[in-house]
Amino acid sequence: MKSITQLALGTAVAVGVAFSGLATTAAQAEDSNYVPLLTYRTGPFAASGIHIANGMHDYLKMLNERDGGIGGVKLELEECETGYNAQKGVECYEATKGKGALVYNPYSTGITLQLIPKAGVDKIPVLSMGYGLSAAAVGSVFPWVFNVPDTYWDGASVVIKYIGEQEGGLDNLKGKKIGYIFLDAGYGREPIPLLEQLSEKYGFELMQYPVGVKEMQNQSSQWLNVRRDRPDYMVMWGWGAMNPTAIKEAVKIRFPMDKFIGVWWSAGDDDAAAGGDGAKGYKAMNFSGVGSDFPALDDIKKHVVDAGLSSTDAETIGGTLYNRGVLNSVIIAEGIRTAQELTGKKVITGEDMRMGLEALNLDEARLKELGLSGFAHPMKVTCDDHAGSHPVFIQEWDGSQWRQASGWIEPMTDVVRPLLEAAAAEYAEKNAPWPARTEPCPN
Amino acid sequence: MFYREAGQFKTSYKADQALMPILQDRVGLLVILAIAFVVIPVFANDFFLTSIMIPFLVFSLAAIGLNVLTGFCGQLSLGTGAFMGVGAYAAYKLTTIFPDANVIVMVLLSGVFSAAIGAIFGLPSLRIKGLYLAVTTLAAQFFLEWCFIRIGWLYNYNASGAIEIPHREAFGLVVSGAEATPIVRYFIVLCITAGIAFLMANVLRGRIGRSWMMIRDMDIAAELMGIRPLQTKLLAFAVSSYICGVAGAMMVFFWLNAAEPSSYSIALSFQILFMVILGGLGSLGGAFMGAAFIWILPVFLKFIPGTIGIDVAAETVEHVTFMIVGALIIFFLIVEPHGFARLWQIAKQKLRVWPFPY
Amino acid sequence: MLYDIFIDPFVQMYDMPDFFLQVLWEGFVAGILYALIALGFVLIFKASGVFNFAQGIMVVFAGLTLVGLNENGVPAYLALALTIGAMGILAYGVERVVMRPLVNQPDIILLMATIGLTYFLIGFGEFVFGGEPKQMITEELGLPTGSTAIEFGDRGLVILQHIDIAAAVIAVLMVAALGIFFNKTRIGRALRAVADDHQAALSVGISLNQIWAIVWFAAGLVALATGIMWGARSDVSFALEIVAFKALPVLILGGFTSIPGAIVGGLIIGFGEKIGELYWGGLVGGGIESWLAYIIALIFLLFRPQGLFGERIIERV
Amino acid sequence: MNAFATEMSAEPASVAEAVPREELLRVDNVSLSFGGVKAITDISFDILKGEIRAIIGPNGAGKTSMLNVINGFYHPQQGTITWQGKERRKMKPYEAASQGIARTFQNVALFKGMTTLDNIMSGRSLKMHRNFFWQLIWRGPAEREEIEHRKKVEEIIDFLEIQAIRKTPVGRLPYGLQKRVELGRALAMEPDLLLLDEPMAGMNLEEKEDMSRFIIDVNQEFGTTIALIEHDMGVVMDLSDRVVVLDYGKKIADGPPEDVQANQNVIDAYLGVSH
Repeated sequence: MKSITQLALGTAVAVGVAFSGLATTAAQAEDSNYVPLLTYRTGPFAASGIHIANGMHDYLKMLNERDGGIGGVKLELEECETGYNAQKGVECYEATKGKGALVYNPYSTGITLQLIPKAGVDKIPVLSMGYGLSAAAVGSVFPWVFNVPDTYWDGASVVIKYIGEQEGGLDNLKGKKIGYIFLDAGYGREPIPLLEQLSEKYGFELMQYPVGVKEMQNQSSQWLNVRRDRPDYMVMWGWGAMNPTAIKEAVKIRFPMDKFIGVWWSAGDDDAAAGGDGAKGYKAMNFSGVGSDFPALDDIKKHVVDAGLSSTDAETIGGTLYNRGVLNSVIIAEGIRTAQELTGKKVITGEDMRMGLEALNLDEARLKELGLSGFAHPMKVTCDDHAGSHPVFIQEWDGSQWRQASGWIEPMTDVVRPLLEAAAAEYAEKNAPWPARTEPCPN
Repeated sequence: MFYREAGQFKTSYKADQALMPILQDRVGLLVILAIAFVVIPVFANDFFLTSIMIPFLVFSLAAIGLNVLTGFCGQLSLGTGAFMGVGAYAAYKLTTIFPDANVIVMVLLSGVFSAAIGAIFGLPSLRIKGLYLAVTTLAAQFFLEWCFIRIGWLYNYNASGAIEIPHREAFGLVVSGAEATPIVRYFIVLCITAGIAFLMANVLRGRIGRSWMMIRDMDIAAELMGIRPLQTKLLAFAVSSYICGVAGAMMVFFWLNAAEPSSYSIALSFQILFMVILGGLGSLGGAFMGAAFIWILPVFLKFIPGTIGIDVAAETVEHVTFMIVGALIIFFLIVEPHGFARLWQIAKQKLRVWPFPY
Repeated sequence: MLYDIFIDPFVQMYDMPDFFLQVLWEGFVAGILYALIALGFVLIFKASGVFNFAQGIMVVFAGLTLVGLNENGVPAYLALALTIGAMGILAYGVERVVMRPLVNQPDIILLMATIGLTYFLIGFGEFVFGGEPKQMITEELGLPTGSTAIEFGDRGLVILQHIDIAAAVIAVLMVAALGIFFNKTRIGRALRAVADDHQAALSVGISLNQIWAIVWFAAGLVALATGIMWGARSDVSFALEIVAFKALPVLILGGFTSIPGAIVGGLIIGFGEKIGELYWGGLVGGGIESWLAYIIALIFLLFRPQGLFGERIIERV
Repeated sequence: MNAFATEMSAEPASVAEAVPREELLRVDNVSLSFGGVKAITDISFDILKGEIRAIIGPNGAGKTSMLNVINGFYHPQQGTITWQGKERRKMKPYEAASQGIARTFQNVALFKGMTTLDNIMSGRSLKMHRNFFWQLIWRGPAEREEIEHRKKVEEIIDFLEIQAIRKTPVGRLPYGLQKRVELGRALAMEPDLLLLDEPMAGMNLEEKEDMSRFIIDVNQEFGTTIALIEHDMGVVMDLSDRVVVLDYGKKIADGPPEDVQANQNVIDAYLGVSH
């Protein structure tokens, strides 16, 4: 039995190769703040991921170029490609956490879920801006996770509120049919509990149309079902290649586009453009600025893109998802700045960063200072509320670009908050013994 | 010169049938075990343990599992990922139903469920062979993946749809959940993998291993020699799925900490299949070599440019990794279709006659 | 429960005939596209006995090349010509680098090699054209984009996308062209000779290498057509690759070497999937499309292990 | 053990005549067809305990199909098979094996990925009983069983004089040796009836002589009944006690070699006289 004798030396080869992997851990730079960016520019979600990655990278890079970093300390940026794959995401996390990472932005609800339990142990906060686990908004249970400015549950409540407005009041929702088409993964399933709750409360019928990751580009069955069921409104929680396909299919079955509303992640310019003329009237939520008419974006163009320091195509600056990425980096940068102020240190740690994020207060004045007046609703994080349930607005596709179509709409905090707390308690119970919060509140 | 069995006489069949009849191999194994159990734990950092050693061992075990089925019994399977998933979900359910039971026992027990599922999907193998059988296993892959998504009970109706591994203690140590240290996880994974590899080495050299290889090499002749094809194939499916199931459970319990259905997708099936083919079909040692190659090479490629100071965009590295892995697979298939295991044999042969060419 | 399974779906079909027709049409179009992918497999399998796993990625690769060239300012038709050229180079390269050195290896090794090729092409395609999905240049290629609604008075309407009609027409033309190519040309005859018996073909002076390069090129052209059609329905992106798996059950039904089989198999899977999903899928939460095709093929296999058009296999010792 | 290999042989035919023998297997009116093509039509014959029975006939006469029917690989549409006094119609190949029917194949059907030793050990499969869990542990019962059977296998290896290739994968052996290993594998089953399908096809004279010697030894020393298909008439006439001749799936002659040789039908069949 030759094969068995190989077992020994086979393993030797393996271990030998493996050992050389030890060399891959690099030392941490002394005088910079290290921010790893988990991004994805490949795979089925790249269409959305690329713009986010560009926005995140460019803003922080711009701070380096224009201001020499934050508080006089440069930012060390490193992108790690996750491909929206949880396994690769964890690998990126493990590879970078030892270098003094300040914060992680997984950009995938799946990866976020995996990092949540690790955050408290490794003392590195997770910033899942407008995605991830909704319950993480409860700061007393999840001190290390931040989902400012809104949770998915906030978003779902805004959509229902908006639909109610269109129908002349939430009471008129009774007997209506609202279809919910979503990516059948952690991401798309996250808002369902809230939608079900609201459906019960307002008497509308919720119809679910899951789209598997594998079927993202082949949604004809889902949309045939939509055609049969004839819902009054469609709500979408899509990402990556799912968005343009869904919009195309909706056009195909002649669904009235003004009654089709996407989450803020289904708000990409390419997504809507895929539908051609037929996509006119498609709506999506948003909480980051529309267009490129902001001084900070001009600075990015000047210092980074035109200087050839980025792979960004200048035309995409100002796109919804690009701006979303910028907003994400604004929060990171402000978190670092706040942490520096709180601790008096220039080079900070993950624990400092956590405090910085928890004390984040991005008010109108500060936004103006940053050259981003009107780019986002002023936002504030408290120890108790890591999301803040900030207002969002609805934008509409006019066939060539997005236009703001509503004012700022407040989420239904009264419905959402108790659910969040219940969900957080349930999470802690399921994951018992979940550590009780010991981190002091900086506010 | 140094690798030579001359002078080592076997005076009993027992000695001749030992796992490693040649002294140098036995010494080699001891050295490896010493490295695995002593040197690595002492010197390795967390990254090395968590991102290289633990996945490597998990994948090695999965590759052994697939090798039993494909390499030893000759039944091509593209459903490895799903069978690993069955193990993971079963272990998760077990540990949430019996929170006080030893989680390591639960992980080992979870394989029983995947073995049962594997045997069910192995049933058509009596009538279907080769590529046709691949369709059966693809059906298993996609059907089970669908179950992981649609059957809420499997993931305790978590809103996220993912299984999140709870904190568990055993032998006074935290063994799963975020607080479990890499070293503890490493030891558990190492012991389970080494243990199962050893037990499989036993099975494969005996009657049952032979009956699998008989089916693989010539199923008709095997049947005419008294091998019951269905029982034998089903046993291979069950054993293979058991091992894959345990590997899948270890993957989520001791490595990833949480898993979505997409963690056990067809991509994983292919990854394991690559390991088996490149390592060498029908070779236990090959499973380890294949796993090392397929897992560690991309990790390497990913972090090397940064380490040596070349600034390459993350996605470019990813693309190039795909190209290199793809090209290397073709390259190795051309150079040695029987995998690293055969290359290793050839090297040993050369070593044996060294310094002479023949 | 029994009512939901055995009666209700048929009542629905009767109640909403327009919807049922729409479902059939969608199934038909999906079936055509599956058949096109399967066709690529059949061509290569016939000539070389290789199950070309890379057919799926070739579809993506062809589509990407076309769109990528156009994005970089190449006019659509020139881009199409260049893409055809690229598929030719790919075919030659595959024959030269992969097929020739691996001749006479067991099936599983060849299968693995094409999986390796898949990985390589994914990396290469993303490296050159980027990883994000792209819009198919439907209009630039002169393909129709609109839709026609056929109304049945008050009983509703069926919407036909022009691109889907075009896909059906192109598929028919493609099969016809391949049929003529196989039956009427010298190369086609040589190809059939190779399919029957490699050794015998060699002995009458047919160059295997040349034939293989030609079939890979033909498969590349089929991939291009598939890529354009599928890309026009959704996007050109690497997620399309998953569709290639569907070719396997199609081939099981139709047989690995039969071109008509690929078409019939594709249509069975296309219809079966859509009807199953829309009328029975809801009973178990939907999404059964992802595995229904395999289960159909599996059930089929249990009763007819040789496929729809295959001959009964007699085992010999 | 080597004792019986050294001691070689008188005329086998004389042994056959010496003792009246009981019937081991009888085939009655067996017909087999594949989708309309008749492979075997209404054939009956018997095999007596301890004899060497030859089945001959031109190519395509249905000889191999006949063996396949006997060991359960094909199921005849008509007719019965009586094995050790028990009548049967349908039987799975592994059941035939467990009842003591072993065989070799026209085109060597060894397990190519395994060594000579393992190939012959595979013949012991039916006689080994330690279950999966004992196998996992190996130490103790499983190992003892393995060693016990290894001894038997080593005896066969000695008998067939293939000690030197014990650990060689059979795929690398020359054809003649492969045939010998295949015989060894069948012998390891300690069968009551050994079916040999062209044991000497493609061999040179020397190899044929060796093989003939082994066949006779097996028959005489182990008392194994043998049914063989062979094209070499010389070999058939020398070895066999009785011969059955098939042509186009029908039996055309049956009897001692000398009678068959003189039979006009047989001569016609071999010369290809049209029907």
